[in-house]
Amino acid sequence: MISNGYMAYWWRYFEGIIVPSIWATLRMLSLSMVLSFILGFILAYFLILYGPQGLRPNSTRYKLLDFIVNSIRSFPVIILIVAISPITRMIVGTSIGEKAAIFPLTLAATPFMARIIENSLKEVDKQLIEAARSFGASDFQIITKVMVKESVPMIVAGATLSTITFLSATTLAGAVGAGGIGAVALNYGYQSFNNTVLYTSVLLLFIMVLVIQWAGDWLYKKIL
Amino acid sequence: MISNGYMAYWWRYFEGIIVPSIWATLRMLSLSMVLSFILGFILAYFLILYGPQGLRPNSTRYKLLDFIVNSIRSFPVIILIVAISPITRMIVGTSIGEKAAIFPLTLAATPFMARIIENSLKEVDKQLIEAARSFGASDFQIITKVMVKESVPMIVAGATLSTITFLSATTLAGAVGAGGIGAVALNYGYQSFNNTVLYTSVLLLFIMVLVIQWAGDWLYKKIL
Amino acid sequence: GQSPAPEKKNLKLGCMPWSEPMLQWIKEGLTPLGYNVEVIMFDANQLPAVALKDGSIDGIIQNHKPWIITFNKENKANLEMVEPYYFYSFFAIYSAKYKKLEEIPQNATFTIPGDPTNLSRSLIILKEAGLITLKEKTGPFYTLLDIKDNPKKIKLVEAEITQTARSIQDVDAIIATAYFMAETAKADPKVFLFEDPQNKDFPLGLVVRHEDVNSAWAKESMKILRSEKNRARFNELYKGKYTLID
Amino acid sequence: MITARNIVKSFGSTHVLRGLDLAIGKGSIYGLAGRSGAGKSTLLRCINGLEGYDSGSLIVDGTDVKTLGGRAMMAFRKNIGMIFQQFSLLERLSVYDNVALPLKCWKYSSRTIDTKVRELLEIVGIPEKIKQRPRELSGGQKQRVAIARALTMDPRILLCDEATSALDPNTSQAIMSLLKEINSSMGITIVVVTHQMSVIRGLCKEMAILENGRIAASGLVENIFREQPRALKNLMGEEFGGTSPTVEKTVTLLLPDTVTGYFISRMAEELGIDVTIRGSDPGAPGFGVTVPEDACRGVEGYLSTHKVRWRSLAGKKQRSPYGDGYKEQIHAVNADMV
Amino acid sequence: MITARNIVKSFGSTHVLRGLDLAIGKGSIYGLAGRSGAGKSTLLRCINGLEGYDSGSLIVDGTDVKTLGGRAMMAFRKNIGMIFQQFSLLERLSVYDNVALPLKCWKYSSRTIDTKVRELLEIVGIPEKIKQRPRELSGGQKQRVAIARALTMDPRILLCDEATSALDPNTSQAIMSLLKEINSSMGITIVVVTHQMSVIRGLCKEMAILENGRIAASGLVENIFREQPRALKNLMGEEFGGTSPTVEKTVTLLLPDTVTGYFISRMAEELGIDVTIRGSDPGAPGFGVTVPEDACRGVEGYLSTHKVRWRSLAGKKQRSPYGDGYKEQIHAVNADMV
Ligand SMILES: Nc1ncnc2c1ncn2[C@@H]1O[C@H](COP(=O)(O)OP(=O)(O)OP(=O)(O)O)[C@@H](O)[C@H]1O
Ligand SMILES: Nc1ncnc2c1ncn2[C@@H]1O[C@H](COP(=O)(O)OP(=O)(O)OP(=O)(O)O)[C@@H](O)[C@H]1O
Ligand SMILES: [Mg+2]
Ligand SMILES: [Mg+2]
Repeated sequence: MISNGYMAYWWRYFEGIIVPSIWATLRMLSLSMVLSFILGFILAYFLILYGPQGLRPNSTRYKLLDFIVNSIRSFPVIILIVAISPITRMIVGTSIGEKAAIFPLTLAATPFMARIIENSLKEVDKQLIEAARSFGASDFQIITKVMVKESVPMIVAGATLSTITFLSATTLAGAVGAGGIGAVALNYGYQSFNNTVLYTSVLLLFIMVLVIQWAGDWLYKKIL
Repeated sequence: MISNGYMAYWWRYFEGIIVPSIWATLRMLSLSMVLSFILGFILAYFLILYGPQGLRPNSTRYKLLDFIVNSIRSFPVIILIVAISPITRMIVGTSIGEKAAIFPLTLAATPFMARIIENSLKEVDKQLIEAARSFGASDFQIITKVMVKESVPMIVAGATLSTITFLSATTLAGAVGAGGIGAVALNYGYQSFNNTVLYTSVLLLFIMVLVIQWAGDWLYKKIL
Repeated sequence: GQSPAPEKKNLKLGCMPWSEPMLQWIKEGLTPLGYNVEVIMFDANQLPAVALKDGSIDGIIQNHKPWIITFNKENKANLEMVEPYYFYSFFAIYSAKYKKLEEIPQNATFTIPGDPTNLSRSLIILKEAGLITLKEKTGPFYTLLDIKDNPKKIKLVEAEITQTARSIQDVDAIIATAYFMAETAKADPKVFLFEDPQNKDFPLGLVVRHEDVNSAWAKESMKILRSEKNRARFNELYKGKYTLID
Repeated sequence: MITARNIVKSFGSTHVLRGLDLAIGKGSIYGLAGRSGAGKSTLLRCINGLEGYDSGSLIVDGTDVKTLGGRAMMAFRKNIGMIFQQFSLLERLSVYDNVALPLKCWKYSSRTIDTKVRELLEIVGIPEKIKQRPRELSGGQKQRVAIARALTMDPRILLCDEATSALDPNTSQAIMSLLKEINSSMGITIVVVTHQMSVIRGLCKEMAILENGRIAASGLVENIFREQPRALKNLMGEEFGGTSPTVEKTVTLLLPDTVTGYFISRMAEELGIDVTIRGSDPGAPGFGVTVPEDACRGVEGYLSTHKVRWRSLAGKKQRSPYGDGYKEQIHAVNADMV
Repeated sequence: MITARNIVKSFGSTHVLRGLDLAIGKGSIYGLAGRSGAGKSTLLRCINGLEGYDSGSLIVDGTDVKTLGGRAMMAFRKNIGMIFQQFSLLERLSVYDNVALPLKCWKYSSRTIDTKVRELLEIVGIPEKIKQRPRELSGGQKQRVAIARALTMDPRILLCDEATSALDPNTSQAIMSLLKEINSSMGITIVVVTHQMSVIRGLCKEMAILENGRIAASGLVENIFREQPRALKNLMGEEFGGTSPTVEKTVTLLLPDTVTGYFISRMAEELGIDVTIRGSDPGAPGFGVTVPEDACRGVEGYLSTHKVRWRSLAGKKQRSPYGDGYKEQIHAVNADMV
């Protein structure tokens, strides 16, 4: 049986530390995911446009974009978060807190999203692209109205994957004082020898993963 | 001009710290990627077999597998690495060093790989599966000889993505003293305020990313 | 009453980036004596202590004494810091905006280290500085939950310890060690608002398992560290960011 | 070989099969025709268990398809080759590997596989495409790969869903000869779904016409085409809103070139007249046949009841190409029975 | 409208077009036939610039296709509808959205789109499938969606690659009528690639036959079918190793039901004889036509030169169904010119 005392103890942490961190996590994750999806989509758009099998192959531009994507991806997220703090400060005005975390998270997630979306778009049947060409669709329309439409389930599955991946990356954002449930699990839980907090946080992370995966699957099925 | 003194200073770190860490990274990454690819493939196999749109839908089994995948994915890699160290110790005999890092890295990468492969396999045209059924292929053959064959480029692209993602995750393996180029960048470079080491390591990471991406693209094109 | 452990010749010592040079000095000193020393670098967390407890490594220079005591209690371990202790790190409240503690305004923001031991210590500093009051400690460390009164409604942001110093321009004040102040904020670590009165209560040094406390290599290591040469090296390297214990 | 009783199958609110009965004997080549969307492909897919059905019973090769599962189903399907309407080739595999796939699944030796695949590709006439990927093939070439693949396992039953729709007449004939040959030499049962009556008539002995989810007509091909049941008429030509033609007298019928001799012979038979095709330039368009003047009304009636779309040229006197002076003509178009 | 001069096109070592010349006039319905893999689809794809060609010149609708790019190419293609052999429908879109896609790309108002799409789906006969996804359609239904999509933009040129191959004769005829109608009412140029001679003969005025990467025969459909150039024969029937028939005398020909009246009229014309189809049961299989006894040799020769596969029943005396006593019969099979 769980004693009243234990419940009170748990509740104290839950209310004081964990609940705020849930909101912090959700804010960071949703904002950085939305931003990186948009930016990643734009990058993927040009990667697909200029790619070697693309709609309007352009080796120079493709290589440049590819270079940018690879460069950012080669920064481990933790290094990205701490190392770019001068740039973060320039852009969002502070090097500390949630706002300061969203920038590097977005930056780290953008090329990931770009690759996920690019990989999905690459799979679209060439014949459909030709069909769209045959009635005079522009490259923009081919990508948005044909390729994206056809690969929406893959993109949804990919975005789900990214979101879950970066949910765990928000833990690292604890380094710049952004809080978040992962940082709580690490600092208040694991490092403080507080298993109650550790397990509660991990459980909450698990619930978030479930919800994200469930939402993604639901969307996938709906679109399929 | 770079002075001789600087070159010697640089060389000292390069030879003593960075070069060994490159090997450490390559060993950790390759082993954990190979293992997680195999395990992820097995998981994906059963996810596809039992999934709701699968070859032999089985809701109970699918939910169990899905639960396992989601649970592991909900652990931030950094927490996974440190929190499972007792299990790591039981399994690989030590809780520190490269060997101890490979286990949690593999564990973290396996569900990621599983999802990537599952997502790719899900995209295979249902008509091809039917065609295979029509000549009496077994479920195993349908997955390995039809679905995998058809989605090999996607799987290659996905594995490339995973490898790059987990290259950056090996940085976190520094937590168990596993070394690796990311940890060097973080510890000897960033945390030790040694920009020489930081930039050199990040450059090396970038080169590794390039090589992985290039190898992945090459394979992709070859298979396409 | 235990007999000392059989003499070991192969040693593995764990460190953090900042403590690595000290272990290199030990290695340098022990090698001629026929020891085979391997230095392993970790990120900040309790794993090196766990590894030490489990016997995967033989010594660390990473955690201060109070933490080791907590660790022992939480993990039924018997780690000990080899005496005499070696140095302590200088904690203080720093600010880029204010010259005196009294100038700290209402609703000020402080960046403090987020790892439990340094967070706990930071809270005590704030208490000692008269900015907050604390309740009874409930766990091994003080946490934000233990703040009783916060008259100035100071907002505390927990960050990774190197980031605290980096954020000095963005907040009203920070709590950091002299080491990070000098290295990351490129500021004079001697210009502070308030010095941690407990600085000396957080000594650091070589931590080993209980049975090794009296081993030849542990004794020898401390001798090496405390040699004139290495003390000089220490002061030269850390430039007052860490303070040697005499 | 295949006995279907009262098969019912719906996709949601689309009722595709509504109590279909069918019996296809062992060793026969059986034609299945029906309007687009009639359920032909669905029926074929039910036969080899790719699609379940809602009720009824389907006995194929002595076993009830519904009772099969796992290994038994695989062994069952091994004996049933299927050529899919949309080919269903693996894009990432070469032509060789596509054809070899069934053999590989059944673990034949690579020697056997090699011999068999090369032989089949030779037979379907694309040996030079052996290393190509499907996307480098023309439509008809893909179809031939699909045909080859369906034949690899020497099936006891072969289900062909529009197997020659993408082939030119010559190649189509070659494939038909091939099917006939394997039918007679190996006694395999072949079910042919097609829209080309020439295929049914050139290949099948028996046939059935699907309509509204049931078999609307079935029997020997020759009987069906002789008796011309409603179902055949529905399939072949559209309903024509019978305004009766007003023609004074007819002598020459200008028929479209595509009309079959059979149609003319049916008409001659039914009206008890001789229809003559003259040995002189029949003029464009179509070709002319001459019927006795007194049979004029009969022809008129025959054309309208047989849903031959025609228009009267009444009033437009025209010189008959056959030298019998000016005659009025019935201009029959679309009397295309083939 | 379309003028191709010396077009050369290879895929690697596969030489598909080897100096092809073609001229298709404005407003015509032009048939393109040729063996499977002859390059018909490739030619169509060159016409609307989906495929480049290696050399030669291709002037379509007054512009050189090769000079076009970007916006100009888009505007050019807007005026060229294409029905793809493999349909190329978007799997994730409903039938409605598939058909609406071109209109959406050209930013028509949603009112216009709605009206147009519903009208077209009505015309091709699948208004009830409007919300379905392509994978829920039968082969022929998919093809009709593709047809509807190609017609949305009211193109000036329509390229049809096997546009009715998956349709039953009735629906096929309806589509053909539709094409004829839009051709005559709006004057659009239609290029029809098909393997069904009935489609070419029912629809086109002119045609060309592709062989070995060139146009082997072209001209008016009726002329081609009258003159029967080698290319047509190559396309239609296989070479037959001409052992000459030994028949004593012939009176009645038993022809397969599928033979066209046109074939008989050609024969009658060429031999200068009357061929009579009698008004009594012609008996199975096939149907009987009577030719004068003295024309017997001529008929025999005609059948063999026209590659009609036949076998002699010489020696097997048989009662003629037409009551003229016992006669020997030529049993001609596969005289299938349709
Ligand atoms: N998966 C599905 N979901 C919903 N409806 C379907 C599905 N498959 C087929 N149908 C519908 O069932 C009917 C029969 O389809 P089927 O493919 O059997 O026709 P078919 O006779 O082969 O036609 P065709 O000659 O055009 O190929 C069609 O109306 C089609 O729309
Ligand atoms: N992308 C390609 N790569 C290589 N070869 C190709 C490619 N596309 C077509 N071919 C080849 O070019 C030739 C002509 O193909 P095409 O599709 O034009 O034939 P077709 O006349 O349309 O035949 P069908 O009637 O069978 O559709 C074929 O031999 C085909 O294998
Ligand atoms: Mg069908
Ligand atoms: Mg083609």
